[in-house]
Amino acid sequence: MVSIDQYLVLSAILFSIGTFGVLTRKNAIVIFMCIELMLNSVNLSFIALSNHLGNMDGQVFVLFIMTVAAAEAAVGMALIIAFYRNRDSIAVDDFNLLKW
Amino acid sequence: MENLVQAALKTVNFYAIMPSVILVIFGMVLLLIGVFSKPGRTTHIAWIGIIGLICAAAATVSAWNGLAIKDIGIQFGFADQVAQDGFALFFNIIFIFSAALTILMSDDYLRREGYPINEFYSLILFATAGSMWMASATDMMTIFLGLEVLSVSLYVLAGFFYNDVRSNEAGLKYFLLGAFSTGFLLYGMALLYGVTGTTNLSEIGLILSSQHQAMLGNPMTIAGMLLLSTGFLFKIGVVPFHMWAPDVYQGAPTPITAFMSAGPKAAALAAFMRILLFSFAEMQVDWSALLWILAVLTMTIGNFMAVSQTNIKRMLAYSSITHAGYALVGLVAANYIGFSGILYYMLAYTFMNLGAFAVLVLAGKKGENNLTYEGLAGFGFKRPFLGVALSIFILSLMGMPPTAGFTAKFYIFAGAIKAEYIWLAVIGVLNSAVSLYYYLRVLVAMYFRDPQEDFAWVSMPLGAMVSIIISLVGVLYLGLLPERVMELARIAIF
Amino acid sequence: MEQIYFFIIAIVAVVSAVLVVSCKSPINNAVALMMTFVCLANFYVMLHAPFMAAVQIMVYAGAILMLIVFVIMLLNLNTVLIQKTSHSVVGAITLAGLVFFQLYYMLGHSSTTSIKGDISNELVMEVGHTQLLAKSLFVEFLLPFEIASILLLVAVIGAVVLSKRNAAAQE
Amino acid sequence: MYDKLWLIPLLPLFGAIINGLLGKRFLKSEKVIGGIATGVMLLSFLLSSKYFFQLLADEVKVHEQIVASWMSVGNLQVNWEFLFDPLSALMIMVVTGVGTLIHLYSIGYMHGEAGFYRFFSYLNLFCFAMLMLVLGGNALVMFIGWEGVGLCSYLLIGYYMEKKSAGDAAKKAFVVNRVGDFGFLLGLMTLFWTLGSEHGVWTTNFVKIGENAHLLGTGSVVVTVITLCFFLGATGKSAQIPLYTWLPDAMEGPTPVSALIHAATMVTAGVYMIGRMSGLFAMAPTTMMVIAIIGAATALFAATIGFAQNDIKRVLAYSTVSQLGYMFLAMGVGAFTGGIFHLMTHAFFKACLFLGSGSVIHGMHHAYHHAHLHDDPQDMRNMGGLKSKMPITYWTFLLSTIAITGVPLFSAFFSKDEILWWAASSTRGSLWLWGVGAIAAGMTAFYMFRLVAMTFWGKQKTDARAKDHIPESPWVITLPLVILAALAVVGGYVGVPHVLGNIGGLHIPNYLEHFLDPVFGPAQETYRIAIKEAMAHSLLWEFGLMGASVAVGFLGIGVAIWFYIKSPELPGKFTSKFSGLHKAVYNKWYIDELYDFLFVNPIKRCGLFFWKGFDVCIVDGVVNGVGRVTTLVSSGLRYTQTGLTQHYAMWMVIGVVMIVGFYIFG
Repeated sequence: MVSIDQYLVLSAILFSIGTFGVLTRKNAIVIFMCIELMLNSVNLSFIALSNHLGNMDGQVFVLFIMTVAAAEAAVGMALIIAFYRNRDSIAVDDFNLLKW
Repeated sequence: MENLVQAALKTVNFYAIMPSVILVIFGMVLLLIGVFSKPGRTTHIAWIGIIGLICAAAATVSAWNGLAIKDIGIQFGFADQVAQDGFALFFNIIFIFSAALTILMSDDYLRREGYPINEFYSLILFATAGSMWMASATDMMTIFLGLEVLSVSLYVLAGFFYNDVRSNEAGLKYFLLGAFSTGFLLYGMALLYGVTGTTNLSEIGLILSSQHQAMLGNPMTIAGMLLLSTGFLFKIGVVPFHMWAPDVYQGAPTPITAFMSAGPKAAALAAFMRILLFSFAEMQVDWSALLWILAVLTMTIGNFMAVSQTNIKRMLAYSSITHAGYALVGLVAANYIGFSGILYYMLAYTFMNLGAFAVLVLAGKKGENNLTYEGLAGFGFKRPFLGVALSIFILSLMGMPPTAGFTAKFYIFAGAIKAEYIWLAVIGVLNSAVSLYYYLRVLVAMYFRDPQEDFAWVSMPLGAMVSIIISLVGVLYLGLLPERVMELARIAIF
Repeated sequence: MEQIYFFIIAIVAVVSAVLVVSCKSPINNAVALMMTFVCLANFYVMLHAPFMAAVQIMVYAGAILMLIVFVIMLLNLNTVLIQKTSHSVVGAITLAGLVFFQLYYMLGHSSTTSIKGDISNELVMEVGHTQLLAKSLFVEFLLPFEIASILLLVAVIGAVVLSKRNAAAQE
Repeated sequence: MYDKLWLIPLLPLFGAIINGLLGKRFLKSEKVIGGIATGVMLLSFLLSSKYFFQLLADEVKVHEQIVASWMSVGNLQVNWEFLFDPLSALMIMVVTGVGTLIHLYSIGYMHGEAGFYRFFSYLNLFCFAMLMLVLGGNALVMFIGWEGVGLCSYLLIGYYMEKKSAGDAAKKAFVVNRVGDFGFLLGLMTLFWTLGSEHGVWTTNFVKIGENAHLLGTGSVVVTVITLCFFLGATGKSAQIPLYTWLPDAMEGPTPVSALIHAATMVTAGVYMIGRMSGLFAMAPTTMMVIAIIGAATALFAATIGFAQNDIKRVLAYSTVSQLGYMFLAMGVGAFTGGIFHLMTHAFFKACLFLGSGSVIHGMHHAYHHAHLHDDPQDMRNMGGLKSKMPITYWTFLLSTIAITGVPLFSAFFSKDEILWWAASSTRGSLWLWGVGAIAAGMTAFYMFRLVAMTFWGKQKTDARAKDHIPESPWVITLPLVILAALAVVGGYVGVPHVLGNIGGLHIPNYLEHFLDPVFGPAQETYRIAIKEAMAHSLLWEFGLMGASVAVGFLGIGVAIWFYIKSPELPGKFTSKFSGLHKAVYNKWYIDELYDFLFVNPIKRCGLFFWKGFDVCIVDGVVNGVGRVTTLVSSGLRYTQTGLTQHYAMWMVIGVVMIVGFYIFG
């Protein structure tokens, strides 16, 4: 029997890795992927907790998180493409017109 | 399966979310009308959107009266997912005003900038509906989805000028950072779910209060609360989660900047307040201490950063960060004056900030590169009415009596003083003195510099004028006779 | 047995997650991310949530990731964008490490609520996961479900608007 | 009985709105615009007079009038309310009276200016704000006026917007005022909080504050802090050390503005405010002492700077600072009536002086314009001998100058004497304060007569091409001058001190003291602020001090006449009449040189030193320095906003880590 703590720690590991990726990668799409990784780690937590606590709320929450992730992906990709058209780049270092 | 449908239908209570339902319907109707309209013709769509907002306002008022007649403070719907109470309804009014003023000032602007696209108005209506769900939700899930409807609309709206690199950049930055903060928000929600086994705010509050020792000191509870707060503080634009705000505000289309700094900010505050009050009332000492520091940081850093700006839009972005700090003071005070003060403050801020932006929308040339202090030189003489209006809004932002800004600040700081946070109030007042440095520059530019431009491009379209006049009336009414609205704000606090 | 399986999958998940953040080419990142998703789907099955596992594969791996891969292909990023190394790797490692350490510490010093719901694994076996989930979703969380539909509508509108091209210029 | 009180401030507001909105497009004519603006002020003045005389006859002296409820926060109810008592009655008489005259004057003075309608709109708006300040029944309504006058002053100083110096001066005035306002708000908040949380009285109402002030405890720390904060507010508005620098710069505004705002009304708001809360201030002896010392120091200090000025308006500006110092000295030693008395007489003679200088500038400007010269019309070194050119201006100016120097039987003699008498003999005063005040009085006499001498007496030093084209000003300018000069002469008789009133069995009572007694009496009685026993009935002391200060004043006049009139002319006379006595003449010349070397130059240098050294370097330096540091910090912080998404994300994570870490481990 795998204990709840193991799932939660695994989730924490994945969350930290995702955070690390957001902080270091320069490609906007990859950053978005890292964010997806973070959301997935949350999903894992939710489902593990839901199973542990014996109620369904956590799993319903995960369904919604997935919906949101899909919606964000659609809008995010559209934004990335629009930016790419104008700047020929999706490196976050090139988001540098607005500063100071 | 029959049972499931019946059980589901039993929970349905559209009356509890009527204003948002109206807005969603109108949003879809606008899309349909857009299909049958000639491209580039959007004026009638904007006005239909206004009609939708008026209907939503009517629904809000009638709901308010309904509550008053039945003499109940709160009414739940959808299996305790949403509550209809004074708090939600008061915020609904704030959202409706900010959306209406935004739509009114946008129509001519969008045509000038070359993006007369009808989806713009639908998105604003959807964003407003999302704000309403956030303010009335009593469940983390509904809050989260309301927040996402709002955020996703705003990502699009911020990047709405798809041919403009700055707008792209603003949208993309907001999107990436917003999604990132959502990660933290969700992690916090997961932890809270783990601690309490539920996502309902009142039930969380119940569990956290009935099991004091075991649950309140639990690191998981505290971490959950803090991570959850992080997500909201990001949306509110509190230091150190504020850094997206200036960039996004500067790059986004101007009416959207105005919209973002009023409505969505109020929505995030509303949801945050409800969570703190419903779920974490027992931990008030903890979050008050945290917010004390953050409020001071936000006021001060926002102010200092605003001093050295040259672009007025960006200056107003920092100023909006500062104002979020003032609003937080009410949250720190954590008494009913402070809370109702926040409601009042957000309403006042909606009028003064959107009013100022409405004038700037008219003053900008295509591309808006002239929205600097020099660009406004002599504006007050060339366009006397707009000059006076902008001056009044700026004075109100400064906190000069007898404008809305003064009464609102007074209210908030009175709350802090009442709660014996005297130093916080002093820092707040000191900060509003510092804010003079940059607000004054607008007035100096408008009235004490020789006109460099003829401002020939400044037209006075009906919609923008209506929005400026509504804002003026709002600012002066709230400044001179705030009594009635304050009373409403007071009733609105649970 | 279950423990061993868990560890194997967990290691695969972590390794592929590390690959997501470390591979140079966006396509490889995407493939690694796909791997992580699949591992998570495995866990969902282990946690008696088979429907979630299915949705995980369909929505994440099938829809979202495909979208991302399409965009990568469309922009031809594999060749266009050379990954620069970040100057703040050390800082990022420290921060991410701190995040993990805090979460770990927090998890180690706290406990979940003792109030247990009535949905046991046996019940899930007996009635079926999907039905239980549907009951919860459509009775308790009907409103969020409706809101989710609006959210998707907004996303569609957004994507349509943003991918318009030079509509203004054509006028 | 006083139910139309709200009309008094609202009439000018009405005028401001009409002129502001319709002035440019519809009214156009200067006569109509000026007529409307002056008319509303006149109506306001008439109404004030009616109520003033009603109050004189009234048994009840303090009337509170609630117009509407404003806001209620918790247990605090703030109303739109007015307080009509002898103090505010006197103040509205001064504000509307002097205000009406200056409006009338401005019609002539501003003739032909581009923003004529704008000027009158601002001026009316200012009067509205000032009347709100004066009539406000609670601290928040007063604060509206307080901020409003600051704002209008800002707009009016910067009126000549094409001049960069005007804009800078306006900004400086506003910023410095806001520093003061901060003090005001801080004091109000502390008072509000202390009274509320510790004594259960949540109020901002002046009457209630007065009634409950004793709860705070005489001389307690909190009272001292509160009153010091309020005093900081007063120093900002009333241009006292260290916040006075904005006032001389404010002379960039048109002259009627200087007369109305920067001499007669707004700058006295600080004095008024202390008077309004005399009950509170009386409880804080430390603060009172600080006020007295700052007042005396400012009086002396500003007078010194007055020596070195050559701009006619700047001399008057420093003189105003100095006279305000007197008023604060009076407040500090508990001579509240004396302070308000001097406020009133000062409003008359200083307004007259400013308007007179305006008339001179107007004439000089006209002459230069006629001769197509671009000399500075405000530089006194180019004047002289204007006596014959502008007789009315000259005589009114001279009378006011005599009044300000404290020549017996003129108005400032009575008011200044009362202040100095209290400074020496009050239980809160000391002979030192008297000494400083008396020296300042002598200096005042000196620089004022220097001003008159350089401007009106002696030879005309104006450029030859312009000197014959200096006209006397039209009646709209001279009429206010005459009225004000008359008031400057006789205005003092409402407050004749007892000791003089009883001479020769005349029994002229001190009307003013009697009138203001309901306002100041209680505080003075409760806290035993009175004349020291030892001096109370000593005619010797009273006449002695009076004589000494008058003597110092005459000395100042004498020295000024000696230096600026007598000696430069002596040589000429000598050479023409007694050609054989060249040597003596030359000797005389040397003596003058010696005098110059020994006295005039040191005094001038002293003035220059204080002006350039202290004023410009230190005080301005601090004000600007604060600004510069703010900007520096700002531009430093600005670079944290790098524009890089990941830096922002990093800050977010740092924030999260710190917050969570603090709570979990802390």
